[in-house]
Amino acid sequence: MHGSGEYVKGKNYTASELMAITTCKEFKDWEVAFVGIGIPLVAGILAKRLHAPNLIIVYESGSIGPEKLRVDFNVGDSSAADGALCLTSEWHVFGDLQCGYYDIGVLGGAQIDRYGNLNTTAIFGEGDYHRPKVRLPGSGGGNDIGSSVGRVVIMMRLEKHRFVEKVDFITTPGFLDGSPGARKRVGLLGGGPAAVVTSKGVFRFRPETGEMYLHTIYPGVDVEEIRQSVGWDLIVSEDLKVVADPFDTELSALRSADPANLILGGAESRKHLSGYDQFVDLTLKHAVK
Amino acid sequence: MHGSGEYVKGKNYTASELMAITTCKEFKDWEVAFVGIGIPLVAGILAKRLHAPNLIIVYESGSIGPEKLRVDFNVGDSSAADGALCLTSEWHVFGDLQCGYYDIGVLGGAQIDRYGNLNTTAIFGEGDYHRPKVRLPGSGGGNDIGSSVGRVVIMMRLEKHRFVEKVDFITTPGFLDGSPGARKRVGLLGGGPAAVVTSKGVFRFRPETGEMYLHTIYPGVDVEEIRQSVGWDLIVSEDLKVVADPFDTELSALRSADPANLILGGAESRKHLSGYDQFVDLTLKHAVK
Amino acid sequence: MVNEVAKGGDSLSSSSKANKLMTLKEAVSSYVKDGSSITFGGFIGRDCLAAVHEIIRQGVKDLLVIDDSKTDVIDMLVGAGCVRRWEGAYAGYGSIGLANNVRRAVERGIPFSVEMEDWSNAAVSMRFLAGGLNLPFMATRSMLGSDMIKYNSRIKVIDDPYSGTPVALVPAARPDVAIIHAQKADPMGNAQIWGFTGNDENKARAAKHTIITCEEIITTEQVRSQGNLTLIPFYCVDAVVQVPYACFPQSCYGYYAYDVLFCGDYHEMSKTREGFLSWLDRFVYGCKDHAEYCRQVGWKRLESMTRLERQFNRI
Amino acid sequence: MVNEVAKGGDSLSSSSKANKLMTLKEAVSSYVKDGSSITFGGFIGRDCLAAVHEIIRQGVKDLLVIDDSKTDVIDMLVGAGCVRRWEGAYAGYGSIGLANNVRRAVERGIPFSVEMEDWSNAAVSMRFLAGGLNLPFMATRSMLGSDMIKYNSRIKVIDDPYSGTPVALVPAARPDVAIIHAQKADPMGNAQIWGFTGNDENKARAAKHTIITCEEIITTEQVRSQGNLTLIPFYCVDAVVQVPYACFPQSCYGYYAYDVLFCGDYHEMSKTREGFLSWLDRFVYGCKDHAEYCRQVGWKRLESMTRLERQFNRI
Repeated sequence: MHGSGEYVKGKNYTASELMAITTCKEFKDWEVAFVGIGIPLVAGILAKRLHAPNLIIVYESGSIGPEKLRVDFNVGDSSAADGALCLTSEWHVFGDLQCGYYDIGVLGGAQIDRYGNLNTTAIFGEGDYHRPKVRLPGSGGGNDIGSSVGRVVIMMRLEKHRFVEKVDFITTPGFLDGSPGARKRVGLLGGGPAAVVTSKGVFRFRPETGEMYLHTIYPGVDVEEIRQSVGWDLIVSEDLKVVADPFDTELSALRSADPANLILGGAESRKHLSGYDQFVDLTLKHAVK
Repeated sequence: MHGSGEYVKGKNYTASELMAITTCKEFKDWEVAFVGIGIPLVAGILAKRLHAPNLIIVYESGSIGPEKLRVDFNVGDSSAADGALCLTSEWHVFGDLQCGYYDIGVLGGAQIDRYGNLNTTAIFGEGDYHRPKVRLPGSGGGNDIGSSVGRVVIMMRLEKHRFVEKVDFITTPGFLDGSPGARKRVGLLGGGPAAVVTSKGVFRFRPETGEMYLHTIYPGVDVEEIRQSVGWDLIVSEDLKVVADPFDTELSALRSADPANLILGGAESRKHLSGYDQFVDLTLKHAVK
Repeated sequence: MVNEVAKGGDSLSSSSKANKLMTLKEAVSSYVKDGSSITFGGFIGRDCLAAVHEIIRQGVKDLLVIDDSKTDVIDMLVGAGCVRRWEGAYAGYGSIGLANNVRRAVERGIPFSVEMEDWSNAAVSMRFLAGGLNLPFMATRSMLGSDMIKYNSRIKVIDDPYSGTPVALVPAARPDVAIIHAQKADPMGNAQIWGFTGNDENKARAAKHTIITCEEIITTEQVRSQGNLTLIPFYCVDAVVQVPYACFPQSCYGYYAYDVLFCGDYHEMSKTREGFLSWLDRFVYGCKDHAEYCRQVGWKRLESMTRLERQFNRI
Repeated sequence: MVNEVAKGGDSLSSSSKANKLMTLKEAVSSYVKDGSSITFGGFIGRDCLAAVHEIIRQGVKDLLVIDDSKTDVIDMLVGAGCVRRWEGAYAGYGSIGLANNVRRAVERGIPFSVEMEDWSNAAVSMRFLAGGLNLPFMATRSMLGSDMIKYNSRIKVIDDPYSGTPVALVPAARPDVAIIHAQKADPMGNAQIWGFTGNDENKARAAKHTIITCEEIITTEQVRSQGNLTLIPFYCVDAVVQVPYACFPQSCYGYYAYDVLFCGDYHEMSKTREGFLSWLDRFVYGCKDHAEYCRQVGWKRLESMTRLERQFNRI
């Protein structure tokens, strides 16, 4: 088994794997993609290996267009620079983002509301910003991507404590209060959220209201199950479709993009490795040259 | 004969040569010098070859610490980059200037007043800024150097139309109106003018009033002759000294720093060259490797 | 470029994204129009003179040139009647003298009067930095106390909201076109530059369209082998043109030295309007393209400048 | 650094200007004091962990860390009780998880409460760009509409005086110390960096004192042979220290890959305060210097990461 958690019932893939494969289809060939670390990046690598070989991936550390020979665990791994077209500074990459050179960004988050506003700063719980229940990492480049990139794809596991009526802290603005022109009014340049890829289906946004609606569901998932996992009265597409099962070629490409299963599998997978030698061997064996 | 114009009467050097050698003594070893093109640069190269081998010369084009193997005719000649410690951008170099990393700058000008304010933009004559008698090149980096460098050395031929009561246009501020704290009040960071090296002597500035005074004169020059060349009532040092004649070693180092005499000699010297082959040969012959 | 329309390919097909190669004639006629605002890479060294000649040949009018320090670029364009306005810091000939055509235009309106807006080099640098970041303005501590502020209302002196001390603001520069000469570029438009880099990284980003000219075309694989030297990434670039000796008589680091004598001859000729026009006839109108210009200059002369440069700098 | 006092040598003798080599212990004790503000180069990759260990060993207190994105650097310093305040964008472990020590400090005041001031990475980048230019502030189009503005009064939203549209201002960052790891540096302090460069060029310029650590010391002649790779010129630098494997378990482009398993083990250990303290005992307090840390990690393990990296990147 590859990926986090169990296989989806009766299937040969995990929910994380389906999320990665679904996200990968959001990238188009020749686009420039600003991708955060973790599953979003694996989705980007996968797109390059499947339908979008000329996808240009950009890292906030200052790497533009690496070949993606191996997976990264942080945006600052040396792997992020492998064979890059341009190795430059962080501030230049953010400037280029602000100029509108980047088409798509993929973000994760801990909380999201119906307008696609994201929280990656803190879960307040009984506390507040200064003494929260859970201190999260903060914006990183997430706010910047969400502010200025052409369109944003969000990846989050669908869980009720994540899909909330009101996020504790808007780290990365989506459509704010959903009022027409809300983003432009505060001075934001980018297009805002285009999709939320979850562990149970994909949400998109109504252009008029900036509100998220359920667009497609995964095989075997019930709409009611999704409604129960969302903290507001969810709009469901009248033309709701079911995502197809991934092809074996897609699954094997995905698994070789994260050969030690450390991204999709997380901490558990580390325990299955005998040591750094096996990690080195796996990386070299699956490196695309 | 080397240098512009005739030898100083009874001497084996021209006034330009003495200006260059006098200026060169303003540089100290290990200083970082932001030097304009023309005679100021020759003075910098000379300093490196004489008493200040570790002088770091910086060019606004983005070259820091070249070896100065050959002379430059523009700040953007490839020669400005020969063996540089750091080849970077123009904006970085100006940022470093603004940070205070540069000790000394050397500038020329078309007009100067008693407070060291410089004009390199336009001589108005009967006209004005928009339709001047003589349109000069403009600030270039001169204003920036004069605004932010540690101390400024100015090189100008001493002529009455240049040393004026009021410059037509303040391109590069000296001590402005000479009032205490005038530079700081407008927001300037650098130390302002330290010396004006002319074709007849050297002027320095009174710290209290920001006013230029005659500090030293060249051999054979009469103080009255200098007074006549200045458009205001000139203060003369009570302890006025005469600059010594340059040593032969200084003169020969100077002449080899500008082997075709194109900087010190100007347009006239070009006519003495048989062609580009001779220019290439002279450059290579005198290159310091 | 501003946020609405990404360049370097949004409207291009995939094959044009991979290959932006074209001729200089095509690149200039596609992007340099009457009334365009324009900037040039380099810093009186690595300026693309070949593009200037082509712009003159195509008879482009009413250009707004926004630049830091320029020599031949601005003097020739002004003399040929292509320029309506200059926003810049320096238009002159260094140790050779003043810019004769600029003088005639400003002082006497020959061939046309040219508006001059004066900035310092650091100010222009900040204008392009702002443009390249798509920010509306940058602060600078230059020009304070100078008469540039008196005659240029777009320099705004404000009190810094953090410390209360005065600082000048300058607006972003976002010209329609940037023409930047690199030593090497690949067909996608990744441009690698050696030697000082002026404001080129920001000019390329700030401009709505960027033309890269270069001495040599390299493969994208070669670009990848030293990505730290890519100053300008492909997505800022619309056209790639190979033009060897494009900067002559100026220098191109690692390729050829400055021909100060050639430049001096131009300067002598351009002292009179007639002299300048006959120079134009010989070296611009009389040459249908850059290769003919090279022939007119003489390949032996060009190669001498390469021989000289390579004694000092090799890439 | 601000204008009054130039660093990188004003108070130094000529011989110290030519040679700034010292040990890491000397460099840290000279420039990192209780209460200092500090930043680190790199971007969760090329961060100088060896300096972090030395700061912890020297028992420095009350640091103000100003940085973009950090992993081990901030988590270890916070856990060891060295930090009073964080002004930054990201403190976490990427795909591994959250920063356990940061969580304990912020959520429960263990070992001390740490003030958090949130910015985005672009905002921090602009703060260092302003600092490196000695400007009071920079504008940015990030953070608008977010709650960072609500909780951080130093982000000032103004109407751009040129267009009237809203834009955010952020103040310059000018920390007391920057510690930046380069692949190569000469004894004068010219630092050459390969791979992405983060905000290092600006951090080095903005800081009052800059310590360069490096994998290899090269001669100034070698620096001159490829000046385009000098990201940080000597005049920004106060100390040069050779520290091979200084970034382990993080990567150093061209030298060693990221050891995700080592970092994962740390993350597991640091889930409890006791686990973290025993990790500190073993790898920091138990090692008198970085060479002992390398021995503790195991040279074979370090060399494996070099072997892995060199399959992909060589300098």
